[in-house]
Amino acid sequence: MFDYGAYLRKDKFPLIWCSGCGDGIALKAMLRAIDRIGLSKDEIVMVSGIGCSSRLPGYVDFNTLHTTHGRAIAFATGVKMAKPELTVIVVTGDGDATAIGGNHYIHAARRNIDLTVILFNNWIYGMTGGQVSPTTPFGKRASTAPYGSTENAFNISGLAEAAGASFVARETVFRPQVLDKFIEKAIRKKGFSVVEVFTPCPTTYGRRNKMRSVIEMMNWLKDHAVPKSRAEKMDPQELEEKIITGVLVDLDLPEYTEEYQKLIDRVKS
Amino acid sequence: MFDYGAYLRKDKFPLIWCSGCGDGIALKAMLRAIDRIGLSKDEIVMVSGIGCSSRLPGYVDFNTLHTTHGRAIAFATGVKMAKPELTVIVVTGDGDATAIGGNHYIHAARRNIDLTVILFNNWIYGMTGGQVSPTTPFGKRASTAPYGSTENAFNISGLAEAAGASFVARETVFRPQVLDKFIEKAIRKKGFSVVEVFTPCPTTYGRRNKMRSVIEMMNWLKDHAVPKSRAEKMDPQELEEKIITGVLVDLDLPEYTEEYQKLIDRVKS
Amino acid sequence: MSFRTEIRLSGEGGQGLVLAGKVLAEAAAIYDDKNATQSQSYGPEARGGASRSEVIISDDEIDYPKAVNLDLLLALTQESCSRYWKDLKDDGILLVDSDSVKDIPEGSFKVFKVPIIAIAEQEVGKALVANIVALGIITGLAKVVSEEAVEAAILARVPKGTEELNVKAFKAGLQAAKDLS
Amino acid sequence: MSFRTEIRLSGEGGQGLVLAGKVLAEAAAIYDDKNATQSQSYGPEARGGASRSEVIISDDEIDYPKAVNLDLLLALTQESCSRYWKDLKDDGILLVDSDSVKDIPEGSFKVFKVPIIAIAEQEVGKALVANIVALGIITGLAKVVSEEAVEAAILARVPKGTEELNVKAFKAGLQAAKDLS
Amino acid sequence: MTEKTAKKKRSRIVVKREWCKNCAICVEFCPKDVLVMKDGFPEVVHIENCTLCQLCELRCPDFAIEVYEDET
Amino acid sequence: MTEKTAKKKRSRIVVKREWCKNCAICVEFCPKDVLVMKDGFPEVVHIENCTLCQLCELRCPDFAIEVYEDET
Amino acid sequence: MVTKEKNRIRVMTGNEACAEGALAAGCRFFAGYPITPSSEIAEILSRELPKVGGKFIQMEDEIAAMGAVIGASLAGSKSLTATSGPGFSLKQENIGYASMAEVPCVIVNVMRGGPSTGLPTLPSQSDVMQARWGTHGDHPIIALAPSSVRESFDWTVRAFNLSETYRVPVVLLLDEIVGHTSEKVVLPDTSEIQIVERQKGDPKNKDYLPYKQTESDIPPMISFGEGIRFHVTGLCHDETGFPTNDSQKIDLLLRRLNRKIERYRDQITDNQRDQLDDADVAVFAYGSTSRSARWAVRRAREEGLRVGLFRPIVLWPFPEDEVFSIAQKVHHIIVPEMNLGQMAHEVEWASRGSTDVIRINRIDGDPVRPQVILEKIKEVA
Amino acid sequence: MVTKEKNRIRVMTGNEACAEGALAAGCRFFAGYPITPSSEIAEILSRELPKVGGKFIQMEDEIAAMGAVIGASLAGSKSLTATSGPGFSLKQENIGYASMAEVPCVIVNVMRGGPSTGLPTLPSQSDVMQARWGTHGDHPIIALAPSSVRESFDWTVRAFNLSETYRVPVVLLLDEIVGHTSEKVVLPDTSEIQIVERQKGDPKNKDYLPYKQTESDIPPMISFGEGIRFHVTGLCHDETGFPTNDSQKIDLLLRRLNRKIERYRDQITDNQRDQLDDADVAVFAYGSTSRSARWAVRRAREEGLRVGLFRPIVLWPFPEDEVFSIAQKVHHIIVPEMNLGQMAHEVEWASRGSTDVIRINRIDGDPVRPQVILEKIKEVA
Ligand SMILES: Cc1ncc(C[n+]2csc(CCOP(=O)(O)OP(=O)(O)O)c2C)c(N)n1
Ligand SMILES: Cc1ncc(C[n+]2csc(CCOP(=O)(O)OP(=O)(O)O)c2C)c(N)n1
Ligand code: SF4
Ligand code: SF4
Ligand code: SF4
Ligand code: SF4
Repeated sequence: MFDYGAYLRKDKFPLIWCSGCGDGIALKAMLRAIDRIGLSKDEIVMVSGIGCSSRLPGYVDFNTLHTTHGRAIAFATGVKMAKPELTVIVVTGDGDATAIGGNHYIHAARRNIDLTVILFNNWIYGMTGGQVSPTTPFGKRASTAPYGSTENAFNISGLAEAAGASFVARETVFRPQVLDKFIEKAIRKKGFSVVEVFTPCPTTYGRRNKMRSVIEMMNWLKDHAVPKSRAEKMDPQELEEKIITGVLVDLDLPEYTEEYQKLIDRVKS
Repeated sequence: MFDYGAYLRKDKFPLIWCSGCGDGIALKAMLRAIDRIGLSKDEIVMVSGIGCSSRLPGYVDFNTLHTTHGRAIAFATGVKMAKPELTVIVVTGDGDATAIGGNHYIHAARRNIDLTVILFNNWIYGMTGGQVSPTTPFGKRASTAPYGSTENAFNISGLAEAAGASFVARETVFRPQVLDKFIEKAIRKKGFSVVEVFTPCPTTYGRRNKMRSVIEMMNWLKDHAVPKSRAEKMDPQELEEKIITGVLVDLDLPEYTEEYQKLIDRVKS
Repeated sequence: MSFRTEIRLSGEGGQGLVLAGKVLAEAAAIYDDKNATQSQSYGPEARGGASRSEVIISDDEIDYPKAVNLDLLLALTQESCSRYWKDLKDDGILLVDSDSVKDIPEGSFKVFKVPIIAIAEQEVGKALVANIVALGIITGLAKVVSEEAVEAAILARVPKGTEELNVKAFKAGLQAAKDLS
Repeated sequence: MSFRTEIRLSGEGGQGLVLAGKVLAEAAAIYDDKNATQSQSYGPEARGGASRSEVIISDDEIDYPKAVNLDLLLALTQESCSRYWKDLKDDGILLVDSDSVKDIPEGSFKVFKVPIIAIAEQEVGKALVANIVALGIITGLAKVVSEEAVEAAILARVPKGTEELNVKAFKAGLQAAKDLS
Repeated sequence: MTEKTAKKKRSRIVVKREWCKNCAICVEFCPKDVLVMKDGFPEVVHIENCTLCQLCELRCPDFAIEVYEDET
Repeated sequence: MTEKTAKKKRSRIVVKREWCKNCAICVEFCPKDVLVMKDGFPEVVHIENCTLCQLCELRCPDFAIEVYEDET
Repeated sequence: MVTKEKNRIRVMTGNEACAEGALAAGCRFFAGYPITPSSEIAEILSRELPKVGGKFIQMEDEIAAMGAVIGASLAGSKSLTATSGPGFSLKQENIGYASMAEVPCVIVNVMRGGPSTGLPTLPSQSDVMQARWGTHGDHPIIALAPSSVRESFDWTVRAFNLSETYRVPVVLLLDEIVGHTSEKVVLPDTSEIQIVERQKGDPKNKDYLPYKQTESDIPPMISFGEGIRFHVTGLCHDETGFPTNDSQKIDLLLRRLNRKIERYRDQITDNQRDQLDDADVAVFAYGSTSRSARWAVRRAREEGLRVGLFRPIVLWPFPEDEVFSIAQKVHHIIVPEMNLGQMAHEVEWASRGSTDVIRINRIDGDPVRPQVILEKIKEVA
Repeated sequence: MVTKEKNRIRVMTGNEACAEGALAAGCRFFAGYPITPSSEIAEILSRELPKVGGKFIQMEDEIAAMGAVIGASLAGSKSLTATSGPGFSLKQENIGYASMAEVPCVIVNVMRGGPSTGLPTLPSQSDVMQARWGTHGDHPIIALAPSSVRESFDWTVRAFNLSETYRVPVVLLLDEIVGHTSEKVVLPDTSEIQIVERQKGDPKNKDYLPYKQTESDIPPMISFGEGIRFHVTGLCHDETGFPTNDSQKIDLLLRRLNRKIERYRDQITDNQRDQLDDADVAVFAYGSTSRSARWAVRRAREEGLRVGLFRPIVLWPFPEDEVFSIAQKVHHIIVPEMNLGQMAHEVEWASRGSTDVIRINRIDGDPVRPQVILEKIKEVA
């Protein structure tokens, strides 16, 4: 048994999340990844915005910073700039990171600053009760899309790639044993890294979209996840509604705080 | 001679822009495009943010809306939703659209709302005196990057593509006769369209970056623009510092206000 | 002072207490022509964990819409009972689900223990309608809203196709109340 | 009241008037140990179009740092002259570039017409240093700052390698001032 | 195990009822049907089938089920 | 013009000094060196070489130069 | 919401009433971003607007929502947004734009506990000063604070009317209690609802000036696409709408912007006076707190104490004359608020030292209890 | 900037002095977004910070800048941002966060004309109320208004000192005149500059509580990475820093936040009194307007009029006792401002009707002229 306890603030348990909410599965994967890397708890700063998923840092025994909605990456940028020796991990939701926080997301990717973003994509705003998100698929229902969404959804991994991220991976909580490997890689990567985690919100998304139980949602994730290698051989039609998983981007690029340190060294001498 | 006068507010002339600023060249291209499409002046709403380029709407005899910094696309979204029959054109700078306004830019692209964005990319914040922009190339100087920028630049056309735009084209003001064709196509496109126009700012960018005159800058544009078709045959190294021009994206996708109208029709009946 | 009744329905998220509160308020306000307010706890509480729905019924305008002095407290869980009983009036009514609430607080209020959830499950056939069973008991015990009003309000609120089930649950509750007196 | 001199340097963007104003203020403040302020118009004006730089020199603390009653106005363009001459004191000095300003306003102030830009071009060899030529003339005419101070301030301000050129321009201005009197 | 003489590993599964939220994920996705839901909580019914794959534990969102490997 | 009898087109170039900002773009990029800068403004010196390509006009940022085609 | 035969007796929340009020007022555009405790307003309008041909859009953030609302209003739609504290902070820059460019629109802020993320699900009244001073620059504002579900309906309609009449952004301050409490309400018949449309300019008038210094101080509007083309900017501008640096024109503009609220103060202001005539003690209360105050005042009267209630529904412009005249007559003004005394400060200001102002402040997410006010009344009466 | 042998006599602008003051105070992190008339502060720091191992970053917008500043401060760096009106509006949400989470940081607002884009290159003082009330929720704030270049230096240092001492965001309000006018200044010698560091908690103390209700009301800080791990949130929290819904704990927190400014008011407040002792008329002025006022007061004295000047440098907390005591003695208080009377309102409030408050308001981008104040003095003296 992996000893999660060593990383938890157990007095805050049980978790605030709903029964069947997948966020806890991803949390556990993250802890296994951190443990494997062997980071000390003191050198980790975990930063989040506002949302169900953004409540995560409250449960883990790191330096934790629960900021304002959408701004986790901006706060994290300040932390990382001030103390580049710290490992800064951002935990955020699809709304937090790509609706109100979309700009910080693409700019941090552009700068390629060494942050790891664990992005909990549940297709919806959980915390506020199920409003439409930039990742809600076209036609799906939400409390502010009662007739089905008329908007296209973001491919948020693709966005990070286009903006300049060095590492992007995607996985679902149905495969926690793969997820932790991706998170490990993301944290190890020097540069801006994103792991997009698909996670079910039975309460505000499932119910509205004919997936009555979390079991149905987990099965949906199981059936719709397609590893990248397989997806490359499929045609666009087959890929509709599918989630392409795997490491999507893995590049070695100059990292921002290192570049800035070079500047300091240059200017000081 | 093309009769620009029919579209101008001549009493506001001469233009506020510096000698050699390329913005006026793009303005003219835009007027030729509009004229060719045959739009009436009453049905055009031109929306801008804040910046040198965003002063453009003041010179043209359309319905013109000079908003707050970075928010032109958000205001334009409201105009277009309220009156989809109007042609809404956004004029904006690289700072306005992709620094402070980056989020609205990607979200409008995602929604594929029928706006045309003419994005004046001069690699710098002109209006405020030459601060670094998200498009300032790595290593180039700006008033807030006195030692050369330590940040990577956005590929802002690529960003629009990844976010979901239906039409993206790129050109420099050195080729006004091509530029107006791209703008024409962009306006005709039903959906979110972007024309990224590279334009020299001799005052705040050129001077700091060893291009002492606008002539040098125009020559630089001439020498560094590579049409897409040619670029496809070049290797990445050759393409460094190059501007790939041409129509980069041209897709037919469901447009947001039309989808919303369908929803209305469905719900009303 | 005019007649004012404060009722709190408590239990856990998913037990339908917000709906029950709304029905009670609507019964009073629309069908019985009284004044009524209803409010509930929001936030994480409202999904899982403790849940609370308050109804105030009055002949007069309701100035202060929060319950502070309860005439009736329904507790479907031990946690909610322990948390809220202190707000009960001296002569108030504490109604608990007898299978869930074992530790009954002491006080001058009247206590009614009813296997509400079991009734829903066994007599009506669906644990989910425990909230409506409870409504029936409350209607019978508190006598602030008429049976007809509550039934009408239930019919107006519940999803099409479930009317019969819900009326059955309501009647089962009414009966349980009668059995108590 | 104490001695206070208000000087406005006007012309168009690119003529280096902001720099000239700074030099004048620094000459007074750092090398002549007086008080001085300098300010300029910002915004679109500052790049192309009319441009304006103001210097106030005083023995005392300077409370109000804007010029309202000019002791001296330098106008390198017709536009700036027409726009600002009204702010001149009755006994003030109007210094214009004689090639650019043809339409000289009437008033009780003294007017000096000097081909400042031409001097820079012909005598010094670079039109760009017209601002420094003007500084020389102003130093000679207004006599609020010492020649040494202005020269020192110029040397401290101008880019390395252009010192000689600028000193030459300054001297040419001083000479022009002498020729006027 | 290819070798028959290999030490037998025994599983022990612990459910933490205070934290369990009764979602049934552990039960549904156990590849060997080791568990069933009983009174809202997972209950071990076929421990002998457990392969120690730990999937129930990995997928429990609430840190409420733990799989231990006891050596015999 | 392949046909020698084709009507000759004559160019006329107009500079609007009030709007011109003296950038010299029109002059520098005229493919036929029709223009030169004089006193800060473009001046037509070889109108006979003008091919009516209109590039000077197209590239003038300030609406300050206009190319007209006069038929002879 | 359940409705009887006569569709007008309903049990609904303040948020629901606000959404219905907006529809009744002719609102045809909503742009917003969800936030507790305001989200129901968006949710209802996402369902109802398309039914009447209106448009709903959930924007990427509150800044964008405010921008879209201004754009839609300029294109001719009555427009609304709804938010709570954090979102209200984000909207401030564009609220200033609406003020400067004189674009009618309504901003609902359902107040929750602050500062910062604070108490997302609990009530407060701590944004009342922000409603006045939240954006940079000197600017006029109208802010309204209904205290019941029925008032939420009525004052949403009125917010639109004021906004369209004076070409200003109007802030409607609900609080979590008003927003989230279901209450019996009898809605007015459509025929009873007075709806005001913006004064339109004549699209055929070629001399139309979008920011004309008219006698009324309120320039008539033309929407985009109606045939007169003009310029709108957040820079200081002259009557034509184009930017100016001319200090006289700037002064004219900015003073007119302020004057157009100041001079119509009497038409805008609204408040309820209860048993003040012979009172020795006045309670000044607004929003949901005024309900506690009303109870306390009535109880105190029953006990023979000479107490009255002054309840401003329009908080801004502040009813300074009314408060001053009350201050002349009473010995004490008690100001209960769910904040640290924001309006009490204004009451003190308006009283000019002529009476004793007593604060009751609750900031922990619980409403001010009626008994607490009653006790204070008894203490001083 | 040109410097003599003794590097301390300089001609520099208020913006330059502010940047130098920040460096002197130990500021090692700046995040900003350019905006006229504040951009020079960023420009200088982009050049100077790396020289001392500090960090400069231009963020994508003002919201991000404010967020980064808070993050860097929590990681242990003294942090600064600088902006003007529109950016100040955007920063408000995160300023509230800094207030709630008690994160020291300094926000410079070089005021320009508003509302909205307004007058980007011209001065105003119209954000002084926004500095107090710009973010949602009830919150304490310290705001300072230097009036000269030397003061810009000194008060930037002091802004950091106050911010670190009380764990609060401090707003430094320059105006375009102070920010952009070059002026002779003699900078203090490094040895004369008093620098305050935040009170640090002991990283070995395992009972450390990041939000402890200490006797001083100011909990000692530990930075991220120093060995004690804790939680920071913008939600209402208890002493441990974790969110709470317990109304008692909420009350304790929010009242302490306000009290820690209120009780140290005497240590924070600062103002200059000039010839007030025998005055019949007082002029209340701050920022660059106080320079005009000083001229007018001196002139009036020369003419034998009994006039004095009260110049608050700390605007918030407002010097209410000082103003009240002046109001007892003088017949008139003249308040010249580059806005429509924002501080005059507070002066009226603090005077409680005991004197006549006369407003002089200039809002067209021109400063209040000294003569105008002198004339008003003559009129009433
Ligand atoms: C400025 C601001 N706007 C809105 C909100 C309300 N809000 C809180 S969480 C949230 C969305 C959460 O969605 P997501 O990020 O997808 O996370 P989830 O809850 O689904 O995990 C919103 C809109 C807020 N707190 N602050
Ligand atoms: C909220 C806000 N922040 C900052 C500014 C200042 N500002 C005005 S224009 C501008 C940048 C302009 O750059 P760009 O968009 O690239 O346009 P350009 O001037 O180069 O055409 C900035 C930062 C502002 N007006 N408002
Ligand atoms: S609302 Fe959804 S996302 Fe939030 S805790 Fe519940 S299941 Fe998880
Ligand atoms: S500053 Fe640059 S962008 Fe602005 S007008 Fe001048 S040349 Fe054009
Ligand atoms: S997965 Fe966890 S929370 Fe869900 S039923 Fe199993 S043990 Fe309980
Ligand atoms: S391109 Fe236009 S502005 Fe430039 S020199 Fe030629 S005519 Fe003048």
